[in-house]
Amino acid sequence: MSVDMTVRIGGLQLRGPVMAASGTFGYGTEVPLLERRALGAMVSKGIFLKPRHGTAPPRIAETPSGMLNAIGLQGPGAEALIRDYAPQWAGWEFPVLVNINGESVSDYGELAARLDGVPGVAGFEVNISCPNVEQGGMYFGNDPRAAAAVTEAVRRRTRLPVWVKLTPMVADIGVIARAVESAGADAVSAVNTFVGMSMDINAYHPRLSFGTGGLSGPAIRPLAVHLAHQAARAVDIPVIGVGGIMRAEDALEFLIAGCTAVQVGTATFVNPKAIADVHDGIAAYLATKGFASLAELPRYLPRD
Amino acid sequence: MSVDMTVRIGGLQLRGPVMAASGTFGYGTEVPLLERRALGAMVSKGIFLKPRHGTAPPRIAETPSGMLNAIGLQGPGAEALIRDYAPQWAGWEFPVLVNINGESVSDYGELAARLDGVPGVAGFEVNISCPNVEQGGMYFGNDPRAAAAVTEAVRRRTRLPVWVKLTPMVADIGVIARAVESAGADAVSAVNTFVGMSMDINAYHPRLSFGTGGLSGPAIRPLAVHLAHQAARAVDIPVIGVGGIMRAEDALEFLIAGCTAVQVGTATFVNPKAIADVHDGIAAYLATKGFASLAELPRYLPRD
Amino acid sequence: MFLTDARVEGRRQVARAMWVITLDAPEVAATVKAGQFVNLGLNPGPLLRRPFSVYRAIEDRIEVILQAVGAGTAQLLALREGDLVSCLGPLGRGFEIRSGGRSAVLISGGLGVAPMPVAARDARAAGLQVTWVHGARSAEDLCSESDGDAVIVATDDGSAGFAGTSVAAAPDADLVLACGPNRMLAAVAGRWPDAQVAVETYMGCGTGVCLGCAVPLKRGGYDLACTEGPVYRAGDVDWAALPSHLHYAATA
Amino acid sequence: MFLTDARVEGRRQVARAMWVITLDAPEVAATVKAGQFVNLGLNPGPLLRRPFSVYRAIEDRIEVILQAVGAGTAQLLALREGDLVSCLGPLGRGFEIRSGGRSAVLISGGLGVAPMPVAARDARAAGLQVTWVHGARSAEDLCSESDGDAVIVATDDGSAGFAGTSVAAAPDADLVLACGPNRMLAAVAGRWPDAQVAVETYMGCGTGVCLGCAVPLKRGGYDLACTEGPVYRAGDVDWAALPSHLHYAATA
Ligand SMILES: Cc1cc2nc3c(=O)[nH]c(=O)nc-3n(C[C@H](O)[C@H](O)[C@H](O)COP(=O)(O)OP(=O)(O)OC[C@H]3O[C@@H](n4cnc5c(N)ncnc54)[C@H](O)[C@@H]3O)c2cc1C
Ligand SMILES: Cc1cc2nc3c(=O)[nH]c(=O)nc-3n(C[C@H](O)[C@H](O)[C@H](O)COP(=O)(O)OP(=O)(O)OC[C@H]3O[C@@H](n4cnc5c(N)ncnc54)[C@H](O)[C@@H]3O)c2cc1C
Ligand SMILES: Cc1cc2nc3c(=O)[nH]c(=O)nc-3n(C[C@H](O)[C@H](O)[C@H](O)COP(=O)(O)O)c2cc1C
Ligand SMILES: Cc1cc2nc3c(=O)[nH]c(=O)nc-3n(C[C@H](O)[C@H](O)[C@H](O)COP(=O)(O)O)c2cc1C
Ligand code: FES
Ligand code: FES
Repeated sequence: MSVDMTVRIGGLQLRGPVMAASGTFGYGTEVPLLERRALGAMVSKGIFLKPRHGTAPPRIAETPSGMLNAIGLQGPGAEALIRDYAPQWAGWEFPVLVNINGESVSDYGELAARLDGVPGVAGFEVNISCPNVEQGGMYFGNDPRAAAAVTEAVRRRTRLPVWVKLTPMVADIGVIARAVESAGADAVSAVNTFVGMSMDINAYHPRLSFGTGGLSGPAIRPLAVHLAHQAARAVDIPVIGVGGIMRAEDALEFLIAGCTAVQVGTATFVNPKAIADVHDGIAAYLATKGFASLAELPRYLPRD
Repeated sequence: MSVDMTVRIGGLQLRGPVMAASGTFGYGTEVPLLERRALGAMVSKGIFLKPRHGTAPPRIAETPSGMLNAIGLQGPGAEALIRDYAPQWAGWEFPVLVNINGESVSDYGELAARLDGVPGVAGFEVNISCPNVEQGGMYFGNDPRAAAAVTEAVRRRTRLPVWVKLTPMVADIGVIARAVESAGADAVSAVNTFVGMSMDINAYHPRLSFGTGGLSGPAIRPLAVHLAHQAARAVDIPVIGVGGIMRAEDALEFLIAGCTAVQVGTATFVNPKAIADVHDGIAAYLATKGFASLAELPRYLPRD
Repeated sequence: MFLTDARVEGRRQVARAMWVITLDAPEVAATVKAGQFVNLGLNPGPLLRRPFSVYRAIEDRIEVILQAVGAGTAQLLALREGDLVSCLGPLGRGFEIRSGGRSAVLISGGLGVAPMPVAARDARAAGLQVTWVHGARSAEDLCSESDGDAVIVATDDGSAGFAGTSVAAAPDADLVLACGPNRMLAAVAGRWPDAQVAVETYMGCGTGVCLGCAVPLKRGGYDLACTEGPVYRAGDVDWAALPSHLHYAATA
Repeated sequence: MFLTDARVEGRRQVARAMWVITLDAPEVAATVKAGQFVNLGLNPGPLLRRPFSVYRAIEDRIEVILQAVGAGTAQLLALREGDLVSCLGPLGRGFEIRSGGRSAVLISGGLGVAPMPVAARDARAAGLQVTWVHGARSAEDLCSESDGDAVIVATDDGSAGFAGTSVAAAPDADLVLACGPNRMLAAVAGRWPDAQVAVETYMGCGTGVCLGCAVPLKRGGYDLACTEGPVYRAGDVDWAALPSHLHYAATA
């Protein structure tokens, strides 16, 4: 039995609910052994307007069922992206969204404007986990006003779908989700990595050169499911669940918790075929349960 | 070589830096195969003034390198604790602190007053991860004013050491740590469990009857190390590191990150001798490195 | 209670997808009572230990009967002779088998057969005449081993023995011991409130410190299955409030 | 690049605490070049794969040489014949061994011996005369195997061969290939900027998507060791900015 796996997310129709998470799939041209058929969409590695070298090594450290990373958004900047990658994306059979970053509200707006209309760019995922340099380094993502301001700045410069990637480092994710919804976001992705630290007990300082890093992988899954669920309860726009998905069963937790789609990140590092495995596993599960489409999957989404 | 493992924490002199974390060691009378010699201190299971049945099963769910729990602070209440447990504690060679809980500021104060002066009760660990029922269920722990009010209420009713157990579900743990320090806390424990959720994909609802649960275990260690470090940077009172410690190496991460002592929780479920193993492992590490005392261990604690 | 690294001594199949593994654990073997369990830990492997009834105790060895229902059980079944597994036990209060009365009936559903060989041994030692009733979904799911005096077989699909549940197939007796999915035990409670039943709950520690294994009681409040159970008087448990959909129950 | 479940075919000891394990991985064996690596994954086991140079490739099999430095390597060394390990590779750009020139010197420190047998094979095939210089802390830490034409041995403590580092013991040659702790490679860079050296970095994916394996370059910015390396022209790497205290380096 073939199951209808399509989903609609804020202006985009996807053939399946499983996407590649930003920063774990490069620009889609690097991944080995890729089974493209399974990709609902791809979110590019996060970029800034200008090229960035990223942080000094060590950039990653393994932890129980997880990893810390502090890549520092190494990337080629908008011009190189437009020149080298977007033309390739234009020919692909699934949409590619660009994960955009900035140190000020206007940075985000400018980047969106520069990429808007470029063939191959199907939409934006606005990463608000960056420090707001104008306001003393506080994160855009844990201040509802700053999060809304960034969303609005992007919204005003493009007609393409605008998704906002939420950070988990907040006291109440529902407040931020509602703020970006009001500011015009078409969807939210929940969540980005959690700030963590690991010490080198022989060197007496952090393992990562940057000190702290973002925790990803299965370790964070129960936290991410909860936050995605909280976001889904708070807003009417679709929520894309991210965090620790290794297998179809994990993705199904997010979908049942109220997410419309999911992103797979760290799993790709371990299993280059993770996205296809998750996609196929969801289809097989739905078939076993007798559902004709993903839309029929029961959701657990009590509203307050 | 015998290493001096003693530590001083807000009014208490401990023979070693490793304690039993609240809720993972019962009242100290249940733990099998216990090696008491290794215990620096014990924090009792959290209690309320009145007895509580706790939540319906299922109360726990395993996750990658972690577990969720929603026990609901099942406990016998203050009178039974005074009658059944405190007399036993009075004879033990390490201090026992009571983890106290309430639904209102006055609950905390009353409980402290009732337990103050009871032989066997060496101090309090104030758990501010409870919902503040008077103020509509917001947590005491993520509002600096509420956290300070609770601390003050306890401080006013006792001369015993008052430690405050911080919740990780905050945007900036340093703010809360400073608030309780100003309100008279002698130390802070960082951190309590992280709120998480796990879905039963066959039943389409959460695995735990309560819906959400607190995540503990090695999965949270990098997050807990970071939060304990942030707390240690923010205050001058001692910080007790908690979260995911399974082995001596893990405890050393917290100690190097600026903690004065550590608590071991979930590890005891897996290895009843975990506390002794951690204690002995720290001593062996210090000896190998040539340190005569724990106090000589280098700390990584840049101040802003 | 003992904590040892137990050597895997062997494995044999006893039903479709059901196996018995033998572990070298002398102290546990010497002290275990019917209905008690061990908590097995794997490293590398899942964080928490896994509880298993002791199926038999022979000289220095204990046996555990199991099915692969998830990662932990699959890993246990992949162990080879000579591998070590951390074993904590014996844990819990087992069946109370007193002399007095003439007959005992042992009722098991699926993997609920686990505590029965030791229970049969102890009941026989107490001078009781033992009848086993063992049920499963179909003939291939029945445990092929029995140390008992007489075995009545029941299958849901009627492919062997009595067509129906083991509870329905069981005769009355002075002592009724049962183990199986919680919903089967609820049926036992309906017929014999004084029966002793071994329930199952999720467990964090197996030793009474996590409070994770709550068993709701008719009189209100909760007991801990790992220390106050896993064996209960059937009539004492609030069956409606006890989850019946644990994995093991789901596949038994 | 191939992803296969490789069967463990054997294990042998080649130095104090140093072992070679043999894996059945036909596609990798057929295509691997000197200096390339495989990424091995264990389940149950640590989350991330572990990178290992291919030590030798014989018919359908590859060999990997390793020491237990942490959980992953300990688990790999505990595998038994017949166990499966997930193998992704070959990965990275290996040594560039061109005909032209007459002599090649292969310099290895400790486990840095790993890529040398294949490098020696390819260098010989390219008509070069091969000299190996292999160093370690002391005699017992020297790898006992060599497929090379001539081996110069060096030990830090002078317990065998030249007393000093393998770099100090090495003669000049037209082609210099080196592998070992990063601080040893920095010394190589000082003497032969054109040497090809295989660096080590922590790796998240091994395939170019996580950007975790940054190698700081003299010209500024970073390269990815897993796809643009792990072999670099020694003079191109900013050695001062490349961490030299990875576990492997610490124990080599
Ligand atoms: C007192 C007692 C005795 C038991 N005796 C046996 C026995 O003799 N033979 C046998 O095959 N099984 C027995 N079980 C069930 C057995 O413990 C589970 O099948 C096993 O824990 C599943 O682990 P897993 O990793 O394969 O499954 P997973 O589903 O991956 O486990 C996930 C988590 O759920 C827990 N869990 C899952 N199912 C159960 C369950 N049914 N009961 C308790 N915890 C569960 C696991 O311990 C783990 O923490 C017993 C359970 C209890 C409480
Ligand atoms: C290209 C390359 C080739 C290598 N070839 C070999 C080889 O042939 N033989 C050999 O014994 N070792 C080799 N190493 C090092 C080997 O990968 C590490 O020893 C191994 O990953 C340690 O894993 P662990 O779990 O035992 O240690 P842990 O310290 O527990 O590992 C923790 C984390 O750190 C990483 N890590 C630790 N040490 C290293 C290291 N030195 N390099 C990279 N990552 C590390 C692990 O991958 C893991 O993510 C190579 C490394 C690289 C990058
Ligand atoms: C190495 C790495 C780089 C990442 N880079 C980005 C990024 O550039 N932009 C972004 O929004 N998220 C980034 N993320 C976060 C992931 O997209 C994802 O939200 C997170 O890893 C949790 O999902 P996972 O557990 O499936 O990996 C990165 C994650 C990792 C591990
Ligand atoms: C089953 C369980 C019960 C707990 N009960 C309490 C409690 O009553 N009061 C409290 O402050 N913390 C409680 N905690 C939190 C622990 O004390 C500790 O902060 C947390 O588990 C993180 O440490 P760990 O990873 O070492 O377990 C409980 C944790 C668990 C797992
Ligand atoms: S399993 Fe922990 S108290 Fe029973
Ligand atoms: S290891 Fe991931 S990019 Fe190199």
